Order: sequence, then structure tokens, then C-alpha cells
Amino acid sequence: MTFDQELIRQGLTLTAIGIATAFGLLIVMMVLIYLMGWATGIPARRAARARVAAEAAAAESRDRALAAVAAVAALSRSGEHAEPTT
Amino acid sequence: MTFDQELIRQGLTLTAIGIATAFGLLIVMMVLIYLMGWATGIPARRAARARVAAEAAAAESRDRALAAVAAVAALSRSGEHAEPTT
Amino acid sequence: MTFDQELIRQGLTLTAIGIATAFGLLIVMMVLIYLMGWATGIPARRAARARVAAEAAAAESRDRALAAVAAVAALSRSGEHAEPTT
Amino acid sequence: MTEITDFLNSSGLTNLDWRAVVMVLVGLGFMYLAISRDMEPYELLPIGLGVIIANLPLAGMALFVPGEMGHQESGIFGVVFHYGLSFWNILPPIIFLGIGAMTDFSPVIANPRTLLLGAAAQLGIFVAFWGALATGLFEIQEAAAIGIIGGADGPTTIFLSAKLAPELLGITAVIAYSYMASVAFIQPPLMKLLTTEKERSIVMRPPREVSRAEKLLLPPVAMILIILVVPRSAPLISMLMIGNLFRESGVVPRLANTASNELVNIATIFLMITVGTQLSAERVFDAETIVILALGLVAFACGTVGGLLLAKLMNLVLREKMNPLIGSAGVSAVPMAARISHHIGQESDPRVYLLGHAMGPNVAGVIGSAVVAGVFISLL
Amino acid sequence: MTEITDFLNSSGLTNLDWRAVVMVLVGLGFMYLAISRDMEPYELLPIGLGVIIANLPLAGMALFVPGEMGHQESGIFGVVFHYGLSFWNILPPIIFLGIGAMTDFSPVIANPRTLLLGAAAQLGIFVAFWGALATGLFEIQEAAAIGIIGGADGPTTIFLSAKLAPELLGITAVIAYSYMASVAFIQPPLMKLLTTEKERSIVMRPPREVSRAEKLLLPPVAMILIILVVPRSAPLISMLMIGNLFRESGVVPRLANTASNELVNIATIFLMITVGTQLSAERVFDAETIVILALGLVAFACGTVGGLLLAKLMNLVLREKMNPLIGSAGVSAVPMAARISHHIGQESDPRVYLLGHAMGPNVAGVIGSAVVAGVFISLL
Amino acid sequence: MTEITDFLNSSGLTNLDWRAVVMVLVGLGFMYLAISRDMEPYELLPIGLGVIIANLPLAGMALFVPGEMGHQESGIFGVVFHYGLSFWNILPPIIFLGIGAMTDFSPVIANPRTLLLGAAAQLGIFVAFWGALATGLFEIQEAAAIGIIGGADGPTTIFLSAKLAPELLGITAVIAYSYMASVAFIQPPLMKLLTTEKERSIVMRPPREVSRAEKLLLPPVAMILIILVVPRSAPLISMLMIGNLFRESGVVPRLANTASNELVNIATIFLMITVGTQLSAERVFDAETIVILALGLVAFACGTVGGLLLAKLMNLVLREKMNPLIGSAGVSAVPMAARISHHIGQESDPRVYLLGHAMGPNVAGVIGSAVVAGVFISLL
Ligand code: NA
Ligand code: NA
Ligand code: NA
Repeated sequence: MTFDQELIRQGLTLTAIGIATAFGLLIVMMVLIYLMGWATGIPARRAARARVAAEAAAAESRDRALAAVAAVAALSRSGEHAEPTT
Repeated sequence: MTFDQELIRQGLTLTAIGIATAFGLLIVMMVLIYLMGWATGIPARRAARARVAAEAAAAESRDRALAAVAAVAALSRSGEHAEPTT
Repeated sequence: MTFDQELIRQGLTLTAIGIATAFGLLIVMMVLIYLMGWATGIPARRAARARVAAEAAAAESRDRALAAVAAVAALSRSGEHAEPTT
Repeated sequence: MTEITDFLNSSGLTNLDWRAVVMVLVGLGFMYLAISRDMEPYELLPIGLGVIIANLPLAGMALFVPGEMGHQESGIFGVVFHYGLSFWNILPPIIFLGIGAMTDFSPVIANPRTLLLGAAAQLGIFVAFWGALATGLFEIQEAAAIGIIGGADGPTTIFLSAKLAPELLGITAVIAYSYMASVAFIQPPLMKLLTTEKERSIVMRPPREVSRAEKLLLPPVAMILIILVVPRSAPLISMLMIGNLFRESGVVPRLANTASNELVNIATIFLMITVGTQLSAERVFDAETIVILALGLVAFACGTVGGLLLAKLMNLVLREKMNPLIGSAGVSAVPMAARISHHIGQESDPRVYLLGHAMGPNVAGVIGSAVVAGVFISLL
Repeated sequence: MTEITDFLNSSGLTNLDWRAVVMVLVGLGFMYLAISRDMEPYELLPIGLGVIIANLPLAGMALFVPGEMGHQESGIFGVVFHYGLSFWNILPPIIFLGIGAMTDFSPVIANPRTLLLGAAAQLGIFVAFWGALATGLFEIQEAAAIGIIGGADGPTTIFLSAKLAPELLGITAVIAYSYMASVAFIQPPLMKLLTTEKERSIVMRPPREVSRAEKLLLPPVAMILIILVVPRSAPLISMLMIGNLFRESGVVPRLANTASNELVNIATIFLMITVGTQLSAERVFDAETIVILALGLVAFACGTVGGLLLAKLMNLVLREKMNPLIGSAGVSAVPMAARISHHIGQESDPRVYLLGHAMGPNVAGVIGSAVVAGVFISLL
Repeated sequence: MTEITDFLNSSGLTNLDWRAVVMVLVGLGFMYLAISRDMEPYELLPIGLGVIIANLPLAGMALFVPGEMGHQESGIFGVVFHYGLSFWNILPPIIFLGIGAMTDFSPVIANPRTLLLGAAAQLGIFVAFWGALATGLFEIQEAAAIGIIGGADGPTTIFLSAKLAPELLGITAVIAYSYMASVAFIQPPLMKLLTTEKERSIVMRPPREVSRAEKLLLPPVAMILIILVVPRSAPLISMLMIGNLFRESGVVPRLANTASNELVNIATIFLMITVGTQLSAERVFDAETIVILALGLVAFACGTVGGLLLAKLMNLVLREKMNPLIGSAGVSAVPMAARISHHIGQESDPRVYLLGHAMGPNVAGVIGSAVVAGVFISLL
């Protein structure tokens, strides 16, 4: 074991920078990938939300339609249930 | 616009030679392609002519054959038309 | 024909070494290939010998089994020949 | 702890300036166009990547250090730029070999008069050349490299730029490919402006069958003729015709396949990334770049006009009229310009079927530009 | 008859010494392992052949004579070594382009925390680096080249060795590939020693689906980030990401196919035979070689331990525990280390299905080693 | 208007002399033979194209200007000639790698005595060598390059000529390929003259099955043996055997496929066109060319005779007689010479089936010529 001070110092710096950079970069990359996943998910989530909203709206109008149908049916007592399309 | 005489002269020559060469070469190529089409067509045309001639000859010999057949038929009144092959 | 002595000598050496080397190397290669064929055949031949021996052994035990079967059959007069597997 | 400050100083972050950031965004923009808009992806995707890596500080991928000093200092695309382009200029000919092996000259053989349209569309080159001279910003060699953008042919632009104005190579090549990716926006307005509805509705007879003998004769005849007159066009023309003869001969399928696949793919990977790396911030952030951008557009427009007008002119004397829309395909931009001729024709009358006819001036335009490039090299 | 004695003197038989004979047997041994044991055949077969031809006396296949003196004197693998490695170092980046075009980053995107395991497994590099320094036998540059063996990544080892210690290149590369071919013997004992049966039986949820947008964003984002911080890692990182973008973009299938097939195959043929030719007897018969062999083993072992321990550490804070066996895949040795994680997991409990998860640290380890290599180059 | 006269003076037309015209016609002739007569199309078609472009005045495709003066002055085939042949001579070894990956050595293994026929057929080399010396027109190095034509093996001829007599390379290579394309005319008369009907009717037992172990052992054993004795044959022999081991090992199919397809195709395109470009008018219009043409024919004839006579000689001592027709296949000209042996045998008796047997001397002839080339290089 023939270490000189300078070599140890240089080796330590190298090790410190090396480990710090490797961990640092891969941690930042990890964060960026989470962000990417979140960001690229936005349209999908928005679409999903829009779909949910649309479905809710559709369900509401269906309910109204059903109510109307029921009312009409109740009035006429001679109709068939119409199957409403979403 | 900072043109000097020499630059204009050089530019003009370049333009003249460039356009002349491009058109000249492509015109010659056009002529050569027409010639090529004509030349490579020679065997085909000759074959076609030969075929026409052969067909004519065949038709003639067929006519003669038919005439002979007809004559024979006329003589014998008991033969069938032979279908000559070309 | 303008040969000088030195050129002839050099040409002769070249020819001699060239022909000798080509023939020598290809003869050695021939011998090595025969050796290779013999050596790579050893396992196969050993396997073949082993198989022959095994078959002989199997045949022997089959014979014994058959003999036993025959004996049993002879004793009982009501058994069927068992087909022994090799 | 000098190492730590050294390391920080050697990192790209501390050496980043805003122009490099803009260039990285430009690179990402090219990638976006290539991937999401499918605009010339084989060129704009690797070019975009090249722009990015050339503008990340200190990456050194595009560096070339000549001589013994180059030991472990040159980057791979620096080496490719030096030997493939600026010194020997052998990559564009290799691409042309592949193009030759992929090109079918039948449309030219079936209708040789379309060759003239390919000549007329070179008009854009000369207009842009004069425009560049008129600005007073460029040497005559640079003006020629700018003019050749109007040839609408990537490898020819790269080849001539590498010869006459290597410092402009990145810019001229990228502008050429960008406008080629944009012919669908540049050409149709001009085509509708300069032709009448009646002209656009001219139905052309389907091109005649071409014999194998003709296909075999064209490459050597064209090669010998053109190189005899313009020897400096040989690197492009001879490779184009060699590749085509590999294809048409039918006796060397292995060579034809390799030339049109692996070889051209390998050359494309390295050439296009390398072209992208020439777009460094210091070159692009320059008034000249905007001027070249404008001149390139003029060149494409004038080439289109040249082809269209000659087609109309020829119709004055021809008994069997041609649809002038095929004239604009003479600018090259193979095969997009030919497809545009076809589409505009179909818009006028669905019976107008121009794809086969427009491929004639389209490939003639490739030859025409290579000839003009050869003339420029001879005289400059 | 001086010619005859000349010829005999110029033959290899009269110039053969026992060490060359041993090296030829070593080469045959590599070939045997490659062919009969299927151990890393794409590397060990050409390497073995290279070892043989480099140790047959006077064959000169690995000779490079610079300048005009090189006329008809250099051998093909000498030329490849000079221009491909020691001078320009462009072959490893070409291999990385192909690796990028073959790599699927989905596992990393689906489970980004596995990136940390890829970082932890670089521990082996630094342990071997200090070990090499401690022996007093090596310069600090050589110690870095020995350390990088622990990256368990062939092209990175070759790239760094060519930069910092070209005289060790053959030895470090061959040792790296040999241990990569032997991970099935090196890793399992350590994996069982450092994990409990209960840990090895942790079932992980199958990785989530990854969208095309994420796959398209990763390469440019990672490339820009890493090269901004460590510009000297650009030759490896940029090529890896360019290749991956060719693949994931879907718009340049010809380039992606060529990069991952013909181009990488051609580069592999020449690179691996050339690496083998660097194992000449005079370099291998040296006490240093045994030391490097031992340090390489330490590096692989410590990398394995680093990945395993960080996985266990992360489990202390994570709500959804991960199976620590995937940690050992962080050393790279793609894809063998990931397969080993999977097999050891299956041994504990057949419901443990780790292949997909272990590919995360596996490819992260490639990036991690390239980053460390870039740091070494920056500072040495 | 000096530019116009300059341009005219720089055109090929004004610089054309009748010898160049003749050479262009010769090039067209090679192309015709390749395309219409299917004579060695993979060599004669690109060679013909190379002849044409090298003889079109001022095209400069085959020019190589060394050093800094080479800036934009060298042509692509000049560069290939310089680095691929005259300076490093690395293209023929690459072709041999591909040939190795395409060659099946089974016939040699099944019937090793056919190796001797491959040696005997090298007789032609030495006869032509002495013939060349006898004319007094050639240096001894040139005589060796002329003699090697009798090896009937293109890459070996090119390799040796590039080493010993680069100025003759085009001529020796083209003559070798031309006679190889003509063996169907050269060999049969000699075969019928030197064998009796009875000999030609000898039926040989079908060759035995060859084991995988034998196929795996042959390449390293042959490589080590031959290179130990003739180190200078290494560039050819080692590459041949490496390629063959890629093929026979079965563990590196990607490398075997690339070596025998893309890599050899790319090398063939550039090598063969480049060989063609070496046939410039000033070299061909020389009394020497006619002499070499005659000597090449003598070489092919004597090689054929050598193989036939040794076969007859061996029959005197062999218990199981061989059909002497397979002797002529020892000249190489793979695989045409073997096919001719087969056809002539079938003419005598339809039960004579020689194709498999004739492949033995055929591939042995490749090895034999490479060995002789190595001896020439060692001593000259
Ligand atoms: Na054009
Ligand atoms: Na790693
Ligand atoms: Na031979």
C-alpha cells in the first residue's frame, strides 16, 4: 500500500463527484420521468374527466328522456319502452 | 446591392453555361432516348413484320390449301374441310 | 529471353519453397483431418461399442427373462409371452 | 477541491448560453415535425438529433482535430464531417448510389420530353444565385451553394455546399430538406395561380410500356453523355447510374439490395446526424441565415414556376397536350412534388391521373440539378 | 540459399515461444466456452479468434504502423484498433447506437425508482478503483479503467480503457466480458446471502403500461440532462438515446433496423476480434493481469452488493415494498443479470415474476456506468 | 468569355482520345458479358462500370491526392483504392471473411486427399511466373503478380498485386476474373485430352457425412497450422477461417449472416468498381497487357493440367480410384470449375456424380493459392 497524499485526495474527489453525479443524475431523471408520466397523462385524464362528465351529462339527459318517456307512457298507456342510446 | 462589374460578368457566364448545359444535355438525352426506343424496337418491329409476313404467307398457303381442298372436295364431293394450322 | 543468373536463382528458390510449402502444408492438413476424423469418431465409436455391449447385455438379460418366462409358462401353462423392453 | 470547480466548469450547464438553448429547441422542433407530422422523417429526425448534440456545450461530438492532436479529441460526427464531406465528399455519392438503385427511370423513357421540364425547374437555382449575389453578403461560391437549394435535392445540395462553402453546409442542407418537407404548402398556390382549370383537367394517356433493353441502355448512355460534357458532375451522376444499372440488370440482386438498403441506410444515419451537427448557434444566429431562408423559398418557388411555364409553352407547339401540372414536379423533391402534381390534378378532375407522368420531370430534375452542380464546380 | 533460411526465419514456427502457445490455448478456450457453453458467444468467439491470430508469430494482423511507413505493413485489426479505438474511439459509440435501437426503456419509465438501483450498483467501480490504487501498481487512469470493469458493460469498458489506458484495453475488456458471461456463478451466492427468504418472496405488481409519448420523451430528455451535466459521457449517452429514438419514433424503421442489425453486427465483428488481438502474450503474462482479474471480480461482487443493499434500504421507507433481488440487476450485464434476479425469485416462490422489473435497474446500470465513465474522462 | 473556353477545355469531349473511347467500349463489353451472358456478373458488371468512369476524361473518380492537397480533389474510388488496396490492403481480407462464411469445408473433410489436387493446381502459378520472367519485361514482383492469376481466385490476385505490383492490379484482377468467367471454354478440351473415356466414367462413392465436431475443428486447426508456417498468408487465411467458424459455430448467426451478406456485398461494390477504375487506357494500351493476357491463359491451362495429372498419378497407388476430372477443379474458380468437372463426368456416364467431390479440390485450391501468395510476399 503505497499511497501518497495527493493521490488519495484525487481519488477521493473522483469518487465523491462520481457517486454524487451518478446518483444525482439518476434521481433527477427519476423525478423527470414521474413528471413526464404525469404530464403525458394530462390529456388522458382530461379525456377521462370529459368522458365522465359526458357520461354524467348523458345519464342526466337519459334520465330526463326516461322521465319524459315515462310521462308520455303514463299519459298514453299504450307505448313501449324506448331504449335510449347514450 | 453592391455589384462589381467582374462579379456580374462571372455570374452571367455561369448562368448562361449552366442553363445552356442543363437544357442542352437533357435535350440530347431526350433525342437519345427516342433513338433508343426506336432502335430497341427494331427487333420487335422486324419480328412483327416477319410475323405479319409469315401470317400473310400462311394465309396464302392456307388459301391455296383451301383451294386445293375445295378442288378435291369438289372433285370427290365426299371430303371434310381440313382446318389448317398456321 | 534475358535471364541473369541471380534472377534464375531467386526464381528457382521461390518456386521450390512455394511448391514445397503448398504441398507440405496441404499434406499436413490432410493428415490432421484424418486424425480429426479419427479423434472425433472416438466418442461415437465408444458409444457404439457401449451400445453393442449394452445390447448384448440386454439381449442376455432378455434371454434370461425369456428363459424365466418360458420356465414360468412351462410351469403354469397358462401365461402369455411378456414383450421385454430393451 | 480544484477538481470540483474544474468539474463544474467542465459541465455543460455552466457553459450554456441562451442561443444554444434556442438551437436545442430548434432541434426538438425538427424532431417533432418528423415524428408527429411525418415531414421527411428520414432527414429531419436525425438532423434534429444532430442539432441538439452539437449545441449541448462541450459534448464535442462534432469536433474534428486534424493530425496527431486529434488523439481522443475528435467526435464521431466531426470525423464523418471531415472525411465524408469537407475533405473527400464521398458520402453524397454513396447516397446517390442508393437512390439510383431505388429509382425507376421508366417514366423518363416512356415520355422523354418530360426531361425538358426537369431542366426548366432549375430556373430557381439561378434566381436564388443572383439573389444571393445581389445581397452583397455572399461570395460567389456561397451564392452557388445557396442557389442549389432550388435543386430541391438533399445530397446534391450537401455535395455542392461541402465543395464550395462548407461553412454553409448545415444551413443550406437543412433549409433544402425543410422546404422539401414543405412542398405541399409551397407549390399548390403557384400551380393554381399559373394554370387554368381547363389546363389542370387535361387527361394524359397512360405512359407506354418500357422494354428491358431501354432500361438497360439508359444508365450507361446518360452517364457517358453527361460526364463527357460535365466531368465534375461524375461523383453524383456516375453513382446514380451505377446504382440504377445494378437494379435494372437483374444479375446482381445482392449488390442492388445492399446499395438500396444497408449501405444507403448506414450512410443516411451518419450523413444526416452530421448535417444536423453543422447547425451550431454561432452559425445560425446570423442575419445571413434569414437571408438564405428567404432565398431558398424564392428558389423553390421559381423552380416550380419554371417547370409550369415550360409545360405551358410546350403545349403551344405539341399536338398531344400535356397537363402543365407535371411541370412543377421538375424541381425534384422526389417523390413529394410528383404526388402534389397528381393530387392537384385529381382535384380538378378525378380522371386526371398524373403520378406516372410527373415522375418523369421529377427524376429529370435530379439529373438537372446534378448537372448544374457540376457546372458550378467546374467554373468556381 | 539465403532465401530458404530467410523463409524459415520468417516462419512462425521458428519464432514461437511458450507464452504465445499458452495464449493460443487461451484463445481456443474462449472459443470453447462460446461455442459449447454458449457463454457470451457474440463477444467471446471473436475475442478468442483475435487472441489466436494476435499470438501467431509474425502474422502482423494487429500491427499498426503510422504514417507513410505503414504502406502494406499494417494489419486490418491494427487499423481498426488505431482508428476505431485508440485514436478516435468511434467503435464503442456505434455499438451504443445499436444497443439503443434494441433497448426498451419501458421498465424504467414504468418504475422510475429502479433508476436508483442502477446508480447503487456502480459501487463496484469505485471499490475496484480504490483497490487498484491501493496495489500501487497502476496509474490513476489505469485504476479508472480497471474500476469500470465493475460497470459490467463491454462497450463502456472498451471506450474508457481506450481513452485512459489503451495498453490495458484488451485485458479490461476481456475480463469484463468474461465476468459478464459468469454472472450466473458470481451473483446468486451474494443474492442469497444478503436477502432473507421472505424478502426474496415479495411479489411485485406487474409494471404499468407505458404510453408512446413517454417512450418518445425519455431519450431526448435523458440525453439533454445527462450531457448537460457530464458532457464527456456524450459519445455513449447520445448514441444510446439516438438509437432508442430511431426505434421508438416508428417513423424511420429503416434506420432503426440498420442500426440494430447490420451496423452493430459489422461493428461487433471488427471490434471484438480487435479487442482479442490486444491480448498479446507480453501483456497478459504479467503479475498485473492476475491483480486486474481479482479486482474485476471484486468489482462485480461489490456492484451486486450495492444494488441489493440499496433495494433493502429503500424498502425501509417505501410503502409498496420491492423485491430486493432486482437490485443486483443494476450492475448491467444486460440481460443476464436481470434473468438471474428472475430465476432466484422463482426459486423462492413461483409467483414471484421479476423479469420485467429487473430490466429497470439493468438498463439504468448502463446509463449509470456511462455517466461514471464520463466523470472519469472529465477529471483524468 | 474565358469562362466559356475554360468550361469547354474542362469538358471531357475536348479531352477525349481514341484509346479512352476504346476503353469505354471495353467497359461496355464487360457489362454486356455480365448482363447478357451471365458471366461472373458480380465482378464483371461493376468492373465494366469502373472501366467506363475511369476512362471518361477528367471525371477524377479514381484520383487519389495524398495529404492536405487531397482536399476535395480525390475521387471516391481513388480513396478506396488507396486505403482499401494500395496502402492497407484490407478489402481482400474482408471479402475472404465473407467467402469463409459462405464456404462449406465438408467435401474437404470427407475426402482429405482432394487437398493434394488443390496443391497440384497451383502449378499454373509457377509456369506463368517463369513465363513472365522469361519475357524480360517484368520485375520479379510483377512476375509473381502475373503468376497468381493462375490461382484463379480474385481476392488473392488483388491482394498480392496490391502488395507487389499495384500498377498491374487492374490488369491482373480483370484477367483473372475474365478467365474465371471462361473456364467453361478453357478447361473442357484439356480435361478430355488428358483423360480417357474410362477414367471419366469412374463412379465415386458419395462423400461421407461430416460431423459438427470436425467442421468446428477444421478452421482453427488449419488457421494455426498455415499461419505458423506462412505468417504472410494470415490476412487471407485467418479471415477465411474466422468467417467459416462464424458459420459453423452456429452460436453467432448475426455475425455469420452479416459477414456473408451485407459486409461482403458492400466490400464487393467498392472493390470491384475500384478494380475496374485501374484499367486506364495508358496502362492497358501496352504490349505488356497482351503478354499478361497470354500468360494468364497459360496459367489457367497449366493449373488445370496439374490437377488432372496428379489425380491420374494418385490413381496409380490408390485402391479406391478417383475420377481424375475432379483434379481440374483444384484451380479454384469456385464454383464453376467444380461444376465443369461434374458436367464432363455426366457426359461420359450419367451415373458419374462429381459435384460434391469436386468441391474438395475447389476449396483446397483457394487455400493453396493463398499459401503461395503468402510465400511470394515473404520472399519478395
Ligand atoms: Na432538382
Ligand atoms: Na453498468
Ligand atoms: Na486457387
